[in-house]
Amino acid sequence: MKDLGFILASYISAFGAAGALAWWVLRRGRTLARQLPDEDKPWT
Amino acid sequence: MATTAESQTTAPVATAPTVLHTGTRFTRVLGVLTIASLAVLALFGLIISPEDITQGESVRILYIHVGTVWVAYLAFVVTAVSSAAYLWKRTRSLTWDRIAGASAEIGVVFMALTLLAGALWGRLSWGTFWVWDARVTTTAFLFITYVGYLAVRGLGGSHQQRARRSAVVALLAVLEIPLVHFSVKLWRSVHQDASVADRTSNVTLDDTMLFTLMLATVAFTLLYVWYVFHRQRVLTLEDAMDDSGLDLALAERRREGEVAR
Amino acid sequence: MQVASLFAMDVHRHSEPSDGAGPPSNVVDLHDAVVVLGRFPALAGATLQVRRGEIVLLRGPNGAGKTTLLRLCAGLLPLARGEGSVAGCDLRTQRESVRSRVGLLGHANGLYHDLSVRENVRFWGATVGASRDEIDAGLHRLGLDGRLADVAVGRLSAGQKRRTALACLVARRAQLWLLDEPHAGLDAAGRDELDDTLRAAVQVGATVIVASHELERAGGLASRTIDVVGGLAHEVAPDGDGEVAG
Amino acid sequence: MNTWSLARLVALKDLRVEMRSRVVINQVVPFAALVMVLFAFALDNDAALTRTAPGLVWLGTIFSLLVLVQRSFAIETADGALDALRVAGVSTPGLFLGKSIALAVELLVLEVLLVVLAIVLYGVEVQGMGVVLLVTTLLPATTGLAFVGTLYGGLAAGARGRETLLPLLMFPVVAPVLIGATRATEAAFGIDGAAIEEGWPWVGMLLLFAALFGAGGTLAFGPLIEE
Repeated sequence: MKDLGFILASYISAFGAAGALAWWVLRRGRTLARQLPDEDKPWT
Repeated sequence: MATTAESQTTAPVATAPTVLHTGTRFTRVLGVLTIASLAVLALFGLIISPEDITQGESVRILYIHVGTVWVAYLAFVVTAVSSAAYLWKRTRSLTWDRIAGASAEIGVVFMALTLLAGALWGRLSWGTFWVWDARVTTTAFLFITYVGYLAVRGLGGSHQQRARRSAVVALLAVLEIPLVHFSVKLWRSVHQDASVADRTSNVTLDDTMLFTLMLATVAFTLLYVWYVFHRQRVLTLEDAMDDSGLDLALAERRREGEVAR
Repeated sequence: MQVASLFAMDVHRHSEPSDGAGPPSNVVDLHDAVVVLGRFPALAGATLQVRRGEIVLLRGPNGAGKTTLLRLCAGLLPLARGEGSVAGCDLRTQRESVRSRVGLLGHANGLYHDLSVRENVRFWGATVGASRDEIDAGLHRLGLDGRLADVAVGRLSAGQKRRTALACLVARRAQLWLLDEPHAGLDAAGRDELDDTLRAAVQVGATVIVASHELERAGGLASRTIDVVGGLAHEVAPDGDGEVAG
Repeated sequence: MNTWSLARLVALKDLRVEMRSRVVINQVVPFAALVMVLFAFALDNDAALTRTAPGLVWLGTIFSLLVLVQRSFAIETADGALDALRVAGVSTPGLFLGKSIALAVELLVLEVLLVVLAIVLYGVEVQGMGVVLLVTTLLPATTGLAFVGTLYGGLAAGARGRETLLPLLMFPVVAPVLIGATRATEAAFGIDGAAIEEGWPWVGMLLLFAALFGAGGTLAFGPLIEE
């Protein structure tokens, strides 16, 4: 495929950033949820 | 204060927590849908969809570019609307502030991706990474403005102070961005004729390409909604953590006061 | 009394004696007031009542919360928890109205160092609409109407700066005076002038809260003493032993 | 005390402080002149300098704006005067307008100097209607810059890392002024044969900018400086 480097760069950056963001927010949520009582979690 | 910082990590929990994450059935379904649609997007974007007659393979970058830019602008509209909702007394709630913050965060990330994908595509299509077009320039300014917005959110103070200050800054950005767009547009229209918008419209999309474009928009929007839900809950927890740190610090401070008598 | 006439043009329209007769009107009324600075609860549930016309001394070690208590009463800091009102205005909802009724002398003097003493007092007097006579009276009260009046504040000694800040406060004609270590840096004459100024202010219906380390100085002036420790306020009984009030 | 008399009081106070301290004259003006000289070193081409002179004038203005805004709020925070102003219960719109007016006056002095420097150092010429256009450009551009500077300066005033936060917040917002004022000034200087008429639409845009941020700033200043 022509210009494969450019195309892959855009896909990898987008999917990578999305994955990193998702992983980070889940991890942060788990860390905090372990330390706080259920009353502080209005979504439950 | 050292005592407060310590109590952060050792916060004892009144009743043992049973919910150890920020997910609900809704966000899990949403998450699965997001992953599935992103996988299908990769498949269509990179393999199934054909190359463009005039642009060749570089059209594949456009799927990422259009999908992310749509989410980025959506995110900033949501930030502005929820900031206004916070400032309006009858709907004042820290939830609005947290939605605004969560939305701006993912908006900034997607704006960066947009600019990157746009630059790569521009290099292939026009031989240049950057064009001083009104839309491109406005997008860059939006990016910087919301980086500033996030910096203001991080200034500290009470939750209410953070919410009020950042909401005002978000609404000032609503004042600023159209002015930037208008001035750049006026500037380029005086000095140059063709804009990027005209050149972009040369792309002729067949059905598969159109489908891929729609898919990208949907997939990234799902991701956006999923993220805002989770992040909003994490921000709620972060605020609660601050407050529980306060309870401990208060008890400690009171003890200090009672002992001294 | 010439000094009292300075305040007679004041906002205090009530003329009943300040020592207890009439309905008990609390100028300051705090219940379990919590104030958070960053994440530190500088006030951890202070309860305090101050009646009109009192001179109340706050004493306590550094970091006990005296300054925060004064800044809360000035409407500068938000209440994190608890309730409070100052001069009849709710500290939760009417902080703006509180401010125009109080005068605060904090650690900082709030002066512009490039301007002269007279210009500073005029500026601060003007922000609350004081007349030129009232401003000149404030300068005179603190002995600043002589040669010093035209000297830039930046070239004054610490005590002279403090005096200038007090003159600004006099010109502001507040109902409630909040003074944070007002004696610091003042010479003997300045302290006498300060004490006279406070007594005169109280005589015409103002209320004064002073935070001070210099107990023998301020104690003679005060009608009541409050211990501030660990973000709490405790009444000190007249005999000097601790007694519960909050 | 009503909004306008307070604005007048604050503006006169700020200007008096500047006259006494001479920080603008002794430090900001030499800084701006230095920037103009450095531009000449960087471009190293007389024709390019003449061509870009309008942009350099406004860049110099915006850099100086940053310094002036920091100075404007340093005099309020140095000895707790901002707290004292809040305790005095002054109207925040009045405070905003007063500080903006003082800032605008200082900026205007600086801009005139920068234009003179551009004429002397960069060899630009301005005459006839060009002078009229230049003056009508300076006024709304300066007003707009002063509003934005005061607004974000107030927000950054007590904050940690204010030196870096202020340009991050302020520079994107003043970009339209940089574009508009530069184009109008190009017309006034007749750069590349630009006609005077080309400048007037930009003056309109600058007026719009000043009006929007004047109104927005008057409303927003209070909540921004409040704790």
